[in-house]
Amino acid sequence: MMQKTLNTLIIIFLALPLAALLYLSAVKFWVYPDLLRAHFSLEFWSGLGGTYSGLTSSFALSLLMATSISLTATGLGFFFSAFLLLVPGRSTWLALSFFPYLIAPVSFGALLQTYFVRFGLSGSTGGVWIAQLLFVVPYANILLSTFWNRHIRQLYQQAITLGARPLQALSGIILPLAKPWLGLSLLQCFLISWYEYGITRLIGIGKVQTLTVGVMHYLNEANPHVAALAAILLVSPVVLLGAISYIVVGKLSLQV
Amino acid sequence: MKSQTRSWQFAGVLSLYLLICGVPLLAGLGYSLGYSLGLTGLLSQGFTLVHWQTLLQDTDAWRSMGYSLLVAAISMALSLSLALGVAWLHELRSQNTLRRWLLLPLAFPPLVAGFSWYYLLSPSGFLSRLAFHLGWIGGIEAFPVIVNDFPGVGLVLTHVFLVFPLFALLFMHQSAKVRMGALWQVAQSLGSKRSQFLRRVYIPLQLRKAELLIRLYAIFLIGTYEVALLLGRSSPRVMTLYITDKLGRFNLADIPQGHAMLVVYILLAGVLAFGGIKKYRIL
Amino acid sequence: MIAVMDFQKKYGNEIVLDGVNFVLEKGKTLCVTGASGSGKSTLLRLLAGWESPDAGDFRIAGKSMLHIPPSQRKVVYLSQEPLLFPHLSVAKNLSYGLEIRRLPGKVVRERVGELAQRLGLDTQLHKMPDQLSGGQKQRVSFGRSLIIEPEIFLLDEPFASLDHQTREEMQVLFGELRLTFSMTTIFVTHDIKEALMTADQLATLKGGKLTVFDQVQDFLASPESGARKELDFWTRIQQLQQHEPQQ
Amino acid sequence: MKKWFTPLFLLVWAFSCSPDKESATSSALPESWEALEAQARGTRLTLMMWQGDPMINRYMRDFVVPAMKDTFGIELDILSGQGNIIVSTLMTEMEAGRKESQIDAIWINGETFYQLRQIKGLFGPFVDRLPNSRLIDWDNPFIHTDFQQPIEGYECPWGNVQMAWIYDSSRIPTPPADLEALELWLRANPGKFTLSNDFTGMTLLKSWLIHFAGGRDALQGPFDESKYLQSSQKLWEFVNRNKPYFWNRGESFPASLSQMHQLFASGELWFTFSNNDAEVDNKVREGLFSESSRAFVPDYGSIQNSHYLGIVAQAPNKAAAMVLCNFLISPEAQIAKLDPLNWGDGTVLSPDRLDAPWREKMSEVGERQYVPPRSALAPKALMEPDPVYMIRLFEDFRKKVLSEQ
Repeated sequence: MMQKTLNTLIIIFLALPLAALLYLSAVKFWVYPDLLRAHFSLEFWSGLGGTYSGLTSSFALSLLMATSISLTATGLGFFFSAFLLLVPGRSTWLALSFFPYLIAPVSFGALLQTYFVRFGLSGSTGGVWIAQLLFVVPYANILLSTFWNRHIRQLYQQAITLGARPLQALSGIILPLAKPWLGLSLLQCFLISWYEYGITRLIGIGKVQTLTVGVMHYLNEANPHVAALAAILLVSPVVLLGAISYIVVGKLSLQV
Repeated sequence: MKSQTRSWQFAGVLSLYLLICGVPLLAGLGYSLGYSLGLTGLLSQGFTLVHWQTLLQDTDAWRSMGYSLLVAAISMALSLSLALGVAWLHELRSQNTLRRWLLLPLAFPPLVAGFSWYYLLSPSGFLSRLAFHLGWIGGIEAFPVIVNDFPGVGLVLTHVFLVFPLFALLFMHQSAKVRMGALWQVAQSLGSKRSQFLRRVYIPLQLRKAELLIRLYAIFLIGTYEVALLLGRSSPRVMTLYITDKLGRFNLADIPQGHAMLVVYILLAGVLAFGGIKKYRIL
Repeated sequence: MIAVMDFQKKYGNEIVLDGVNFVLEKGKTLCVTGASGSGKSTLLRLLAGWESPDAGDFRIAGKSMLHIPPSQRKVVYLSQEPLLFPHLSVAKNLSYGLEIRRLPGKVVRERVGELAQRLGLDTQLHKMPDQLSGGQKQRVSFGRSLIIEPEIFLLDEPFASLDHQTREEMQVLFGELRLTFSMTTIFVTHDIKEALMTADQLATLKGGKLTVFDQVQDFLASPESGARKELDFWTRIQQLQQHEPQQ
Repeated sequence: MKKWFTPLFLLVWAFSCSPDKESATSSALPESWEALEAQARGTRLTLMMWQGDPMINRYMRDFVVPAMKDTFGIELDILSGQGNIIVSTLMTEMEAGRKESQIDAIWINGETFYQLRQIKGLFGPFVDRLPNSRLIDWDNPFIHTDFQQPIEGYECPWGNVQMAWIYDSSRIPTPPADLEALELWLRANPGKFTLSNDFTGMTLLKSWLIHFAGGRDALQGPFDESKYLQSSQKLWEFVNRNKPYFWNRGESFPASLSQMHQLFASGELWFTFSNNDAEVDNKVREGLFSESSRAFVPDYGSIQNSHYLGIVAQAPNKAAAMVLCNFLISPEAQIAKLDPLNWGDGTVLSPDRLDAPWREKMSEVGERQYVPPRSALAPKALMEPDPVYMIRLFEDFRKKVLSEQ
């Protein structure tokens, strides 16, 4: 009984923010103490095709950015994490990879900004892409390092000893075994890029309008309803992706 | 011959790794350090320690550092306690509905979490309106101020929302892995009471296994930016806000000081992450 | 015939192998004994091609193997754990070596079926590795290597992780297999009894030097091999039993 | 690790300290205006401006951007960024030794102008070259001087506004006209008043500072330390004395004006502010403020100032930036902007200098509904003091008000 109450309370706690966003995106003239009897309106939602079509294109840009970053970072991270296995003093090198993720993105962006400006990379989608990659690859590297261990290395060697070429051993043995890790890395890298605000704002100087930049824009315009709409756009694919990965990746997603 | 090409390849990959995972950070750190020492920057006049001296004497800076640490510590302590409790209660029978809900906050970037909690907790927000309609309060004034407040209730709550579910899931997973239920049975047969088991086995075991992740998330919370921007107080403010204020606000003369604080912040994160890290051979 | 000539290997300042020489006829088994850390595994790693010796040569049928990559040496290394590919079924594990060589499906199926029968695995083919017992896993591991007909097998304490009974079964099985398939094997173990049961030729590795014994008697008599002690032990047990009063 | 770090660090260091400090080669601009317009045709132009107001954004998006494209063949991109972001972006570029900026034109005033002049970030003088600049009301001190600084052709006046208080007339029939009345009002209505910890809040504090310094012209001229210390002491006493009756007991202050507007809209605050006296009209029309909202200016006055357009020294497309400035001060654009339905921003043009048809059009622009007419507010207009006052107020507000528990 007590546990049931506790469960309910926790679920309410977890669900409240999403409920608040949905509500805010569907009302206008929101004066205290309106709650159930408010001016409900789908004006903002229907605006996605017109007035707020900027959000739709931001959504597309974010999606493209996050997907390509996630694929590239996972690929590089997999390569680096495998490579580091061969390097003496592995943990020291790996430690370097912890930093970008430890530091708040705004601060990381502030550190990088001057170099991006110098190399003419600021204010462009490509520049933001590279900056995000510098932030995401180390993370993928750390995550995928948990995959590599003595046993995996032995399995690889076993395949080689049976006559597999390195690429065959990689595709036939290592990749299938790494699938859960790769899936998790793809998901996490996608999320980091998808959520990213600080770096994109600083390196993109506002020219690169990802969805987070859009949310901030409407927050600054003092329009909580459109900001809530943008926030829902920001959350929705992740909820979907989460649901999918829950089914596909299963319990492994809880390991990191 | 062959081993020579190999070692070149080796060096090449290592350089690429460094170029992506090391150089940007160190380059940025070097730049900030140089800026704070007056070696670079449009208004710099050559090497000086004056900006560091100003920073050291700036009580505002130290308060903001203390505040960041405090908020992170409180948020972390609450999240961990809640997660430990939830994982303990759910160890015996697996609760799939709850697990699924626990994944939901992972879909919230800090910006969105801060935004929604602001509208839930502010005096004119959802909870206040609900309380009004339930007749618990007579109006806005009677609702306690828990956003932009001093103890940072809203700020901490949002952090708990972001961090606690992850640890709850982790602890459940760890429980299953070490077969906590079996351990508890053994302990009972040895005459252990529940509280003794919790104190001597369950909590230390869980925390020790999660230590690295706890450190990382604590540092993540120290670096909180968007949530603090929306729900924090203007004074004391968290470190990242102190830095961004100094780097890009009205007094150009303050910029080197912002860079100095940035250096302090990064060193702090490094020390907190790797202080005594030698134990973690899992790396 | 395989020949190892003057193998040298150092790690830093530590000399692990200091001029190792031996010759092994085709179809024979050489058992190398030695304390742990004596360099037995290093020797196998050099032969498998994971590492290169600092000096010396390794030849199969007169041809040097040193510059041939591990995947093309036809030297199979089997370690203590069976190292089955956890995501592949028993059948797929068995056929792995053939499939990467792109043999026609029909040939692969035939040879897997035949081998599985001889190994007593024909009812297990559809299972995943984690559903097998320790002994069955070893069988699959052997079968997976046998199927590619390697020039030489390197066995690194293959039965050390098995329980007593399975271990004996496997020793017997190995004895059969090496005769039926006329496997050329280098077998590393620290267990004297196992060595005596499985070997055609015995050697012991100590201080980086390999001593090969042509006769079993020499091996047993040598203080180097450690067999002396083992024999003494059993002699003493026998004596004890003889001295016990009859009931 | 250490072995690696030191050389790497030094390398990076050496690299980071050597921006090539070549002076920006300002590509020669043609002499005649026609040639300039021809040069600008078919190019892209980047304007960075504050985008915190949907009405302003709409004016830019629906009126300015299409006009620039159709009339002048210029593709205008607008980036979001207020003064401090503009300054830090340009500074970073200059520190990195970039010869070409990412930004061409900027929307600035006051302390941003001051800072950009300090770092030589502005192109100019260019205003005299704009054909429409002859229409500007150059006699108006609120236009030709920006925070006590003569603009000297380095920024082009764009609009002129006066700060106003916004209140709900259904809740407050007569708003407090002076500071004494405000003190009484605060005690009667605790928790309903605050100011934002941003540009707007500081502008309010400036008007109070002028009041405590002796009113109206007391802070004219360059920054005066002793005057500042005296008057600010009174100011902080006043603020701290009344702070307990502020919103949230003065323990925290909203970070931005948009947050203030939100709090006002939801009824949590009974006052909000605007740097643009006409903003209340916009906000009512947007459905954010109730129709009983009104704007007023207290007796001791409020700051009136102008906002300007600047061209970045390293701007790659100065020609198009000048075409943009010239267009934005054209009667057509200024009248469109003056309309409360569009933006409601005060014009910088002098009606006397306009041709009759335009003059007539300007007088026909719809009147503001919820604000007294400009002419009624103008007598209470205060000049902006030197920008250093603003910078000091920001610092001291943090030290003397925010940090005091």
